[in-house]
Amino acid sequence: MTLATVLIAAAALIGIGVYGALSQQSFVMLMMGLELMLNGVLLAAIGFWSFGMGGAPEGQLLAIVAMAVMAVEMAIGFALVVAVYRRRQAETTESLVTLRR
Amino acid sequence: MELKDLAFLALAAAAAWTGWRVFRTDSMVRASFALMLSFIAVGAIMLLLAAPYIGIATVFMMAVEMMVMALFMVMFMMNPAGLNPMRMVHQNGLAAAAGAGTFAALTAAILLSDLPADPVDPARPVIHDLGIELLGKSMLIFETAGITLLATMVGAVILSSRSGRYGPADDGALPPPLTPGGRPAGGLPEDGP
Amino acid sequence: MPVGDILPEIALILTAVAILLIAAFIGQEDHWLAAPLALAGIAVAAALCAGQIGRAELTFSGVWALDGASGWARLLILAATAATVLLSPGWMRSDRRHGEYYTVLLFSALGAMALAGAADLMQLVMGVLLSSVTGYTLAAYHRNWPLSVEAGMKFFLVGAFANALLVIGATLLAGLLGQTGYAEMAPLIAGRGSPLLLLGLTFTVVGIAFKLAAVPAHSWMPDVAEGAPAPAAAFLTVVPKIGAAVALARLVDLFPVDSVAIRPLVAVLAVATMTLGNLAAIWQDDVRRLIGWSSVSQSGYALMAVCVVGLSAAAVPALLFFLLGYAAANLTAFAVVVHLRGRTALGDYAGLAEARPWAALALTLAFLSLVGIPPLAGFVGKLTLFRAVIDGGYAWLAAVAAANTVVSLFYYLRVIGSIYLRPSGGPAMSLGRWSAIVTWLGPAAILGIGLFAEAGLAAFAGSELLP
Amino acid sequence: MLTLAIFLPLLGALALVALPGAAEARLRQVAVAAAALPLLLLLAAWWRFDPAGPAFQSVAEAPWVPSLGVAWRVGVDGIALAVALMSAVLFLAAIAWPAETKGRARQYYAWFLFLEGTSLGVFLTLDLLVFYVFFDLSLVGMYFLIGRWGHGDAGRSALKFFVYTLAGSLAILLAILGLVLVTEPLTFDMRRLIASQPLAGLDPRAGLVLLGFVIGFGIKTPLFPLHTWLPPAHVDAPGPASAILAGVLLKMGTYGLIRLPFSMMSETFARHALPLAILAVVSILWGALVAFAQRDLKRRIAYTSVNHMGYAVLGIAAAGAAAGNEAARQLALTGAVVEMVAHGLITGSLFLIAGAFWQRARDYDLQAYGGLARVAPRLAVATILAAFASLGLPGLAGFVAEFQIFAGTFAVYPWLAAIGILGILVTAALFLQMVQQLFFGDLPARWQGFPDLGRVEILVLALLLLLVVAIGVYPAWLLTLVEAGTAAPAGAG
Amino acid sequence: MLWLLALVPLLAGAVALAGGGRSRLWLGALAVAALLLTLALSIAGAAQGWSGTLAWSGALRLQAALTPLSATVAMLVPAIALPVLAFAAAEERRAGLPRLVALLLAFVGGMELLVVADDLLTLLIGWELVGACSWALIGHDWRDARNPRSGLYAFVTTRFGDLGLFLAAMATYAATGSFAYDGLRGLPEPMLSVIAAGILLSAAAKSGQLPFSPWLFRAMDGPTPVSALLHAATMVAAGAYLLARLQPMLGGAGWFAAAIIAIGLATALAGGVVALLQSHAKKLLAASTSAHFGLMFVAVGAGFPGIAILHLVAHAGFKASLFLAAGLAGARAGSFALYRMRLGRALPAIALLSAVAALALAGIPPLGAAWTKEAVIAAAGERGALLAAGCMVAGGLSAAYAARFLLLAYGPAGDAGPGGRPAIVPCAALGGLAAFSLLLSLLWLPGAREAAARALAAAIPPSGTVELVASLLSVALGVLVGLLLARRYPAIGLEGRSRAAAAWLGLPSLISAGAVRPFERAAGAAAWVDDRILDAGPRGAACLAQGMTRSLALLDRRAVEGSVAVVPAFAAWLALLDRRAVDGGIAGTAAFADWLARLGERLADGLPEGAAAIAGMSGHDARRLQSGMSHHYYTLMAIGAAAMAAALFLEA
Repeated sequence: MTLATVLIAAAALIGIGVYGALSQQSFVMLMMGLELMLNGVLLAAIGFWSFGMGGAPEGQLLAIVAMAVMAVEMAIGFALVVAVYRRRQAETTESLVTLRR
Repeated sequence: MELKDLAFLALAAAAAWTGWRVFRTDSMVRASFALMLSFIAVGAIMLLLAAPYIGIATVFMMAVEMMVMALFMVMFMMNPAGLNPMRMVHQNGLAAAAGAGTFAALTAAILLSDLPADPVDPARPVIHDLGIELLGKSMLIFETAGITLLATMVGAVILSSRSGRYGPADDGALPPPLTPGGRPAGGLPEDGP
Repeated sequence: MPVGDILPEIALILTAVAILLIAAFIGQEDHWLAAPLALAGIAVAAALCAGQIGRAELTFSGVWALDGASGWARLLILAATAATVLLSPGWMRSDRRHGEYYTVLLFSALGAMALAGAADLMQLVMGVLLSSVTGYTLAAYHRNWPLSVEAGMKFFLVGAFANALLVIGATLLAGLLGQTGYAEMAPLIAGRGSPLLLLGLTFTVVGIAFKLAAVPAHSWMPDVAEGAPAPAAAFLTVVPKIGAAVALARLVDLFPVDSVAIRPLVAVLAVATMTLGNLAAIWQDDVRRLIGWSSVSQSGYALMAVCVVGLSAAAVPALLFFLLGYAAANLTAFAVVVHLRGRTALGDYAGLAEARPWAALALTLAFLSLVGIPPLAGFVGKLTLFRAVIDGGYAWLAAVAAANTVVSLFYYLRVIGSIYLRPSGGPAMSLGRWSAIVTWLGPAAILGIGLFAEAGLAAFAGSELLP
Repeated sequence: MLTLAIFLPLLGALALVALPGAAEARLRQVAVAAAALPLLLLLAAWWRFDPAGPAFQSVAEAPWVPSLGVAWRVGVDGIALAVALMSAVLFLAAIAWPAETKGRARQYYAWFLFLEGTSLGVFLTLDLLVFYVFFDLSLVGMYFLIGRWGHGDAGRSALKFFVYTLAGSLAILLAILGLVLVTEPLTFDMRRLIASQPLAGLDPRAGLVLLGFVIGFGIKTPLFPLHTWLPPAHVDAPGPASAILAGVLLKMGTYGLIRLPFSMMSETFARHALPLAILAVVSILWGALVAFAQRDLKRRIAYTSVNHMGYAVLGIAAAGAAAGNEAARQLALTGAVVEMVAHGLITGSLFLIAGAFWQRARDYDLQAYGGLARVAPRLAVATILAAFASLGLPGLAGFVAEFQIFAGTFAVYPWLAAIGILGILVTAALFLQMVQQLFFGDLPARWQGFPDLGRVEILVLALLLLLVVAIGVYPAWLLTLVEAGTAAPAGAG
Repeated sequence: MLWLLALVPLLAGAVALAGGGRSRLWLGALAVAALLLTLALSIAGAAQGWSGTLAWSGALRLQAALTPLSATVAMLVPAIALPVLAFAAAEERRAGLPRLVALLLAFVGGMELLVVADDLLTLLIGWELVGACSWALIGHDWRDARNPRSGLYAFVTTRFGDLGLFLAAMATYAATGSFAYDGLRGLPEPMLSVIAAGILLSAAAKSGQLPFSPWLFRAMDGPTPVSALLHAATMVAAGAYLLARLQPMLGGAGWFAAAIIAIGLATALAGGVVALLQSHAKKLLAASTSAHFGLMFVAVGAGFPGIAILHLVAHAGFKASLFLAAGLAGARAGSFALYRMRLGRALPAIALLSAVAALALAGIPPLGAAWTKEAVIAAAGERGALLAAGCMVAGGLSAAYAARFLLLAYGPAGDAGPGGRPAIVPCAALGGLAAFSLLLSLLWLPGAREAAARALAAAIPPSGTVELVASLLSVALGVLVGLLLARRYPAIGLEGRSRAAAAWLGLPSLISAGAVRPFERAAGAAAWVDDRILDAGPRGAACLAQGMTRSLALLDRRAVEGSVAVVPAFAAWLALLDRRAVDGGIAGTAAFADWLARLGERLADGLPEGAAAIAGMSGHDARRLQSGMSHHYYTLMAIGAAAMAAALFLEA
């Protein structure tokens, strides 16, 4: 268990997240991809903290910031999904294409 | 190889695998549970990495969040229980390439870079440190995060809550009409692209 | 903790919360009272902020920068927010959640201010987050209007991805350098940078580019301009950009000229952004969308100044002045749109000079200022930009920008030509007194900033970026 | 005083906008008065002008943007005063011309006065940035004049005019910055820039800056092959606007060439003068030949502007290269300036005449006309006089200019001068053919009622053509003034 | 003071125009008074040695001065213009008469300016003014579109020559720093050659020399007084005058004299042939003008500018009266077709007066014109016998067409039209001019001759008896040919190839010189045959010739017809070539201009329009990026981030 391995694991999570974000049609599934990316960030932040920062608390704080981002984005995201679904009956990116060009 | 390493490898593999499963199931509920498992695995790794507070916070937070998400599916989505097989993807190849590319690029960069080596002292009171940091040096960040959460709550309520104090909250949420009594300007979906 | 250093922000928070509470208790038809309240709060904040001008220090343990750039940028943000507030009461009148709108608006302004003052990666992330999350809300505020919710959703999708990237980038940077405060990071950055650092930097830049509506995360801007409530669109095309531009400048300033090639990268981004924005705007038949694309291109111009930060002492003042001119012009343009009840199809603007001569003049002045016709505000902005980039050794960038300006004139003139050269399409209703104020103030500001540029230039002259 | 000359028309424009509901005739009176005042002021400046005195006179200065070294600086040398006087005269004529205002007389005259203020500003200022400001503003004024009061595809022509010439002015802006940014401390003061020659010896940069200037002013002038915005703009513009466009706005190109690169970077200019001269000769021939092929009255006149401005640029280029031959240098430069004045008056009259045709018949097609001398003898006389002046007949203003240009150029570039005079021949043919087609031969039945020039029109044309004759017969009064500006060796000091 | 010479007629012209529709008498009186004043001024100026300077600027100084040569011409111009203007005021159509008189006066003024000029700038001003006046005068009757078109043709042709003057002026300034004639002395090559070439070009164009001659024909579309003035004392005279004036300065260029002579001789011969075949009364005279100015060129080229000026004076006298006579005849006959005239019985007085002029044209002693022509031949003889012979042939041709003109226009035959006395003014005008011609007969007297030479400061070439006799013989021969042609082929030049031949040349001088010489030989052969057989007086000779053997007659007819049929075929080809060359030049220029206007302009416009189109298309493409699909935006961001990272790596 070294910093590199931890980071590679995080990279794997980020990669999977990117795949999900780009490939999912449904907003919710897409957001899961984003969550997964942030999951990787959490792991990377703690990895850095644990192996590279001499335990400086900024590393943990970084993870908390990432968590806050995750929470905030998900909360507002779900609210938007609700609003969009209510007004447009749309739940995939393809069904929301009035604004274009 | 120590036990710790083995545990890390197993947990990392579990996190990745469950993460992958998120996009390979037919049901959103299952997907959200898979995501939760991935988070729990990461939380466990954090514990291994001597970050108990963050790890546990992650586990709890994600558990709650995924519950909400699952509930959400049930409430709103068309395939609540995952009873019918469904898979909704687009540009799958490109997305896979992008994911793989991201992973490859990050991995290569990790392997090619000089990574810092300054491990945390096991004796260090890490949770105490975090508390001091949060309310001391990084208080402004913490405060900003607090405001952000407040704003998020307000925003989420505004956007999702259907009923207001004065009846249906969305009714008047429209641009003013171009001429009184008319329709607001702008092309609508039903007008076609 | 030096709470006094964030008094303007505190004033805003208090006003926002007060509005939230008041809105919960008064009748919906009285919600417009929140607007004067918000204006009062902004005025107080601005006064406090003006008191901070002239300071040059990092407070809150290096998290918060109080320097010329942040001071002026935050004042500018407050002024732009005030203009938006003035535009809103008429527009939002029918909304059941009219009052809360101002709360969100103020929080969003706060986010932009946080961006402008952020001297720490984590504060940067939080600023982006606050600004974004309120931005989504504002964009989707017309919950019953299909375009608005769509704009909000798209804004959110792009934003969420960009924020994820930003967090990745910030984590990589902070992890590799072991620090999150700019002041502590600066001495550690030297040489060419490791691959992981470059990746982190890339992701961070993409994250800020999203707030700036710069390539490659520009896609939300036209959608928001078209779909969001028009006052919110006015706000979102201007205010976050101010904060983000200063934030990016601060980040670029961290990197010494001879280290990572971030300045050429920003230059390329500038070119791509202004070109894409201009080209896409050419054939727009929807005026709000056209302004949206033009905002993208204006972000490109702003990036020109960011590109030469550290190379030319004129860069930061040029950036500030450009943003000032841009804010005045873009807000005026949107003010006219709002004042004309959101009229947006190009055909609807035909012959407007007959029906609404003053609004037509205001829109024309705004567009001409965006082109950079002297002696309007935009001209002085572009002049200082050109001067800075030529001074910084990026003369080619100025040439590209000039070529882009020519292209931009084309689509602005399509609108102006429609207004003045086409037969009138009949009378045009206006929204009311609130928005009228801005259509009067806007042109005055555009002209005044241009004619009395000396005041602005002298004020911005010494602005530096900390650390 | 010069400041007042710039601002009076601008104030007049504001007053017109504010003047509610006045009758069209009254509005025109106000506009004419507002246009006459600057002319009087400039005449006073001329009165006070001492040809033997310092280069720039009637100087006034007020700080504007000190942090950029920009100030409100006005002042004139012989060149500027001559061109400004011509502009003021032409504006007076164009405003007095009874034009069709399409029911928007207020805006029409306001825009004209606005354009007058900005145009005079270009010629009278001594600050590079203020120069640019007015240079650009003139585009705006002309855009609206063409677009709103033009005919045909006016919107598109106005658009092309604006976009094309803005491209040019941006090139100028970049060049100005390239020129000015090396000064320490930063200054946009023309006098200091002329004295210090900031880019002397900085070659690649100086070359690029010069290129920017040449492109920018070349578009404005217009120089082949950057001239294609001109014909549509002219054809679709109302007559008086065309007159101003050709008479005043084009002069900004040549005036700028003289004032900026020629004076402020004379060394670089001299080194690269030959390509410019070649381009000018190409413009001369191209403009003449293409004009010859036009069947459209206004297009034909428009292309002769390309030809005539080619003469002016040729003179400037030759003067720039004529190091050591002071006599030839001055002769060529004086010729170029006189060409600017002469072309302004002559082509201004021609475009006013073309406007008269449009107002009467809604047609520019030469083939549609004939025998008009029968019904409109006064129009015929004015046209013939203007045409002869334009083709360079001695005794009229064009000759004085062209002769000096060629005589001066020959000493520097004999071959170019020899080729260039062919333009004189072609213009002769094309103008006489035009006159013949319009006025001689049989009168088509539908023009039996073609009205001759009205009283005001005659007065206006008489004023312009009288000046043309006066310059042609005894140009000493003008040459004394111009030579005061061209005498000082460029870049002395 | 000297400026008055030009100013008086110009101002008088302005007065005439401003006076508007006053009576003929008023106009005539004004013109006569102005011209008399001018004449008086010119005499006074010559006597007092007036000069004038007008400074436009430091570099541009207009200068006027009189040399003996120019004083002569300065006096000649108003003297000739006087009867012509009187004629015009009395005879021309009422409509537009003030304009005509005014323009004629301006014409004189321009010519006077040109004559008194002492520098190239002043010269150029006068030169172009004269050209512009000629445009307006030729197109005087503008209701017929043909006339202004002819004016255009004339103006453009002569302006092409003016370019030479521009060139000369420019070169003079470049070489000397001023435009004064004085500076031309002793200039080094190659500037001298440039100047000389420019001067020669403009002089040749103005004087209707090859290859510019055709414009003189087109100029015939103007009213009669215009033709008279244009050919006699103004415009055309300017070319020869200029060469004579500047010959002393420019002689240093070695090729100069030879070029003048070549052009002059070629024009003299070709013009003679054309005149001989021409059936249009005024065009016949026009071609003869070219020919006679060719002779003057020869004289200048031979080094005797004074002789050229003398011939110019003599020519002015008879040519003006011939034109007026032709105009009267044309007015009477309703057309200028020679074969319809024969007005000798109808207008006996005019016929008599024009006979004087025609004899002068023919060069028959003791008229002064004969002496000046012989002097030209003598001058040519100084350069070589062959040249003199050429001039003699030209003289013979001149005699031939003079005879033909006189016989056809005012011959006694034909039915006497309705009688009636011609008006007094034309008679007086013609009489005055005839008197002038007769007065010049004094030149045969050595004393007068010497006095004239002294006055002109000119040398008189020694004249040999052999030459004189040969020349007179050729004149006689010419007269005979002319009479024969007039009798037997009155309609020559009306149709077929002879018409084409009579319609002129224009062509490049070398070709035309080479083309006209064989023609000349053939015509000479024909004349020789006739001469052998017929040596009686005109009428008897004609009768005798008719009574000669058929074979001789056949031979004669063959010869004449052959010359008329074969040579004109060549001439027709030349005419075609000419039309191709000149008209083709114009058409080609027009076509080129059209091409420029279309393709060229499209190319030039392609720069901005193409850029705009590309921007516009890119605009469509750029918008396509904004597909409305959020996942595309994600892709965009991913690609953008990847590209940025790659860029950073590459840079690192």
